[in-house]
Amino acid sequence: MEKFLNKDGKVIVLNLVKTIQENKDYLSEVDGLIGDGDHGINMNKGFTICGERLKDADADLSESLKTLGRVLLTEIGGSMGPLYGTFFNRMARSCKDEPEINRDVFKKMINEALAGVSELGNAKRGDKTLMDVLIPATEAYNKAIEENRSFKEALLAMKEAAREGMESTRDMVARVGRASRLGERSRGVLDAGSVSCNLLIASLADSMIALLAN
Amino acid sequence: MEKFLNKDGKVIVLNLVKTIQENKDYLSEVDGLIGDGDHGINMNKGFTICGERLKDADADLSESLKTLGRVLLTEIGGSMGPLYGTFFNRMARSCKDEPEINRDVFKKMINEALAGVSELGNAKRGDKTLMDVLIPATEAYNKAIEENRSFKEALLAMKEAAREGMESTRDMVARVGRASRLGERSRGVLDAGSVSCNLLIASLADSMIALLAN
Amino acid sequence: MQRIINKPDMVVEDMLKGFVKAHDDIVMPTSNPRVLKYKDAPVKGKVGVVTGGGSGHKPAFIGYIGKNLCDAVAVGEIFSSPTAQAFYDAFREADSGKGVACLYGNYAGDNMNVKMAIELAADDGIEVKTVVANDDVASAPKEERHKRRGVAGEVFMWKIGGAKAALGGSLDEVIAAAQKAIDNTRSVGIGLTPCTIPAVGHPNFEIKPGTMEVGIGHHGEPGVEVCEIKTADEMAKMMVDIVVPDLPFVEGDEVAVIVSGLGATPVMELYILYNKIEELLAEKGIKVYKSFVGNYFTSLEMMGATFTAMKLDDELKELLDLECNSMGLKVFGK
Amino acid sequence: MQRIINKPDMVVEDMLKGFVKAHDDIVMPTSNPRVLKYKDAPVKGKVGVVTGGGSGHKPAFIGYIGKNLCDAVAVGEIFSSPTAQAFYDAFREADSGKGVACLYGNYAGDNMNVKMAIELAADDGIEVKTVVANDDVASAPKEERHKRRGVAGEVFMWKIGGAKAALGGSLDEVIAAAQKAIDNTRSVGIGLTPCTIPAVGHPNFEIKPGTMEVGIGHHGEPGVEVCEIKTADEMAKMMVDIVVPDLPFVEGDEVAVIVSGLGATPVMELYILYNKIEELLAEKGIKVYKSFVGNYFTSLEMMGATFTAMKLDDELKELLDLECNSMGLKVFGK
Ligand SMILES: Nc1ncnc2c1ncn2[C@@H]1O[C@H](COP(=O)(O)OP(=O)(O)O)[C@@H](O)[C@H]1O
Ligand SMILES: Nc1ncnc2c1ncn2[C@@H]1O[C@H](COP(=O)(O)OP(=O)(O)O)[C@@H](O)[C@H]1O
Ligand SMILES: [Mg+2]
Ligand SMILES: [Mg+2]
Ligand SMILES: [Mg+2]
Ligand SMILES: [Mg+2]
Repeated sequence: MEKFLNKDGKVIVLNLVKTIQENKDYLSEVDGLIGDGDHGINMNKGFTICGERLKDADADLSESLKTLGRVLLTEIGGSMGPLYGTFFNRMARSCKDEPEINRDVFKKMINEALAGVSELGNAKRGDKTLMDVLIPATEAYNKAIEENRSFKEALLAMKEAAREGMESTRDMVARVGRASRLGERSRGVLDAGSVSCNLLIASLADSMIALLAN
Repeated sequence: MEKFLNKDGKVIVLNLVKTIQENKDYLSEVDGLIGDGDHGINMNKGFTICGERLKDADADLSESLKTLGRVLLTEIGGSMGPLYGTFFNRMARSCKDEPEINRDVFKKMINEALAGVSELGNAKRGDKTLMDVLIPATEAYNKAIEENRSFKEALLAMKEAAREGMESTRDMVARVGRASRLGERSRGVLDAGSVSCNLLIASLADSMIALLAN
Repeated sequence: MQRIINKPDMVVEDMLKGFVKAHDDIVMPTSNPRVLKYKDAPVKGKVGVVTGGGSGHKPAFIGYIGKNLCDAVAVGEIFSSPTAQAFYDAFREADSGKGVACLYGNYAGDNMNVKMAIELAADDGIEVKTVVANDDVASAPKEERHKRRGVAGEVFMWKIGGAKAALGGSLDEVIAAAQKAIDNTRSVGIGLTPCTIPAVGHPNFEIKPGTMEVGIGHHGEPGVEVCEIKTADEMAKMMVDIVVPDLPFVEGDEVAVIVSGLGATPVMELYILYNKIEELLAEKGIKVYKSFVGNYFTSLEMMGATFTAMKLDDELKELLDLECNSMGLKVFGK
Repeated sequence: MQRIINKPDMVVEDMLKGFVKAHDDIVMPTSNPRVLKYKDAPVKGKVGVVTGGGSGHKPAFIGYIGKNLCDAVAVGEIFSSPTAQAFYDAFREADSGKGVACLYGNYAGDNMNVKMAIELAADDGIEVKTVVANDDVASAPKEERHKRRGVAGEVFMWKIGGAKAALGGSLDEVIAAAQKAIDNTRSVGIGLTPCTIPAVGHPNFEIKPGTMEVGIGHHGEPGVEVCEIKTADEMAKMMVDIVVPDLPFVEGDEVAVIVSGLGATPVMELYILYNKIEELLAEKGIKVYKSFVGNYFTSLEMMGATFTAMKLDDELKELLDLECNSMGLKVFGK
């Protein structure tokens, strides 16, 4: 069965950090169209601090995710801190006692994470938020596992669904957050949170696929 | 000798009121170019109240001038109230005990009035204020009397000098009041106070000449 | 941007440094740079009173730290909720063992961060209870009051909660008093110009010159109506007509009133507005017991004003009249 | 104009009505609609303290009526001196037989109207002495200090004069204390945006976006320099470099400081400015004994700030610390 070791998983989080850092300006730019243009700044701040903290640390995947979640809760206010903070904390908790990460462990991780974010943020599909990425991505992963496809295939399905989910926000009218002020005028551009969420999901999938190949 | 009766002089003040009322908008317009555009409003407020008060009053020239002076002091703040208030108060005081107004009495009136304004406002010729009307007008009147010209001729000389004085402010750079902020940019337009002062001097001269003809 | 700032990302840090220097007779920094506390906090034997919120609303929130008011405040970025950590640290700074009343405004970010902070505090054995201000009438219909935002009425919530705590109230009593305050409070705002977050550099939303937005929120959240700009008297009438029927305030009521500027409106104009508001209330038989006119809860350099009314009873009057001393609110005892 | 007004000509009337309603615990109207007085004035046995000036500077001038501050204030049109009559009536309302200290700012119109009012009062046997504030360093060179305008330093003049009168000082003692206050006080302002007088309807003067005017007056009077807009820290340095050498303030001095907004600058930014000012003063060995950061003397909706410093001795400290209660300034006694 496909799997990798929890203790080898720090790289997954380091890649998340790199992804956000590389897309900082792009995220702010997207947020600037119908939000206040700070999404890249907010995300970069927390992820960079996490990167610093992990750099020389001896941490497994669970500890690395926990560090990320904690930093986000400590360093980013607004909604992003608690939402992404909860996302990564829940992921960390779901694999804490697992020496190996396989497709069932990750299923628990992503579903627990989605549940935490959903409970906290209360946003629905179609509200034009990161939930429009997170929900379909998780569903696609679950469906692939149900169909007994491989871990890698399930991750690829999750990644593809995230991308589609992000694209789907373009046609939505925001019902939550700052952009909801614009009503119809919020249609036609991507939601910033769904862009960052898609990047994070894609990075998670790519990193894990690379670890599986080792 | 040319003269008219103090007790017939109320009309002189009523004409001053009319003059300011008719030129209210023009005065504000001139003030708007390099000042704050309220000179007509300020002047009209005081003069109109004075007009109301004099309408049914049995007042001679001295009492009418005193009413005007008092109202300006009571109703107009800023610099205009005390300056024009003093101007008319001093005129009133200088003819209080004179049953008849002749060229010597008026000489005392205009010179006392100028002295009061000058002492209070401390503006010099060339500062681009109403003093650029008041000083040459008074000097022209004095000179005509010295040359032993008639009351009427002296009033006409005063009126002409006032007009020239007003015109002379066009080329000046303001050194006093709001317009001094503009420095060189205050050149090229008339000073609002000198416009009102010229109107008042001309009205005084015309009214007295008319009384002399009766 | 015609503003007095250094690095746009650092406005909150720079402001906090200046604030602590200017008010060292009232406030103290803590180990968390995003938490300020009352210099005597935790006050022995007293329930701790905590609030927090995004920056840019001065005097809110740190301006209400002080004697008989708030004990600790969590500070967010401009218009953005403080972190869960900051709320948690504020709880710790305020708690003397009697528990903490967290009195804050109903915004998504604040709700989430307070919720997470309470979990953290529970692990430490600190009891935290909350009152969530929702005085902004225009932000949701009456049936959905729980969705309404908190605006300038929060000042009354802090004043009343702070006074109850100062008089020795238990945590439940403090919560009850603050909840009563906010339940009896209604607000509405009118926006005349937008504002610019320094790190963003351009206005966050638009209000066209010649128009005004009735019911606008403190961060430019949409109101109930955009219309041509009206006279002060007409604005007063619109505000009174939104606020009074909602509670409703009725003949014979006594109220406390806040007319707060949004930041850049000359205070002179707030008195012009208050003049008519008081008159309209008097016409309805509603008596103003105490009024606060000035900049009590602002939005950077937005122009406009908010009107807040709180219906009083004897308890609320006594708590309102208690002496307090903070940067934003000073009341001399009777 | 995005403003809260009714008839532009009536803003002062409307504002006064609202002000009297909101502060009836402190002020009272008088028979002259352009004069407000402290509710207990004339205070028996106390020298009367009077000021006055154009409107649009809130809290100045009426916001400084109150306990241990001013007893009566003459109110002018926007940015225009009150009438001589109003000053005269203010003298009468303030005088308890001990004489009146008229503490006002150095402007042509005010000088003239006060002068005429003193003549009127002399006829009634009311003794009036004056202190003319001239704290604005940028308005004239040091050799011509008598030409300088009065700006936010007037607040210290009123605080000190009001306290001296409250403590039973004679007219000469009150005048001496207020004169000492202003002689030890220096101010400078930086303007970032102009303002619009409602009755005029367009800005009175220009400050180009991206530039700032150093040394600007409270009515847009020209400053000493127009330059590109600087960081808050650089503004602080420019202000300190203008104010400190003028008195001069020297190592070992203790000072009271006012950092006042001009009306529309967010108060947050005043703390950013104060943070650096305090640091620069500390570097020079000058200690801030007490600071006042906020909107203390404004110019309608102008953006910008003023910095004021007063050098203290024991007498000034004692007078500064005395309790006072007004809309614009509340100090709790020690
Ligand atoms: N309740 C919520 N649930 C899920 N996502 C949310 C929620 N509220 C906001 N978001 C996401 O947050 C993003 C904005 O993040 P960011 O720009 O960092 O914060 P802010 O809006 O405070 O400036 C939005 O694009 C949206 O995807
Ligand atoms: N010290 C002074 N002496 C003589 N005239 C003066 C003086 N100061 C101002 N003025 C006159 O006042 C006029 C402006 O009057 P007005 O517009 O009514 O007042 P304000 O400048 O306060 O708006 C100027 O045009 C000038 O002629
Ligand atoms: Mg933001
Ligand atoms: Mg954003
Ligand atoms: Mg004027
Ligand atoms: Mg004018």
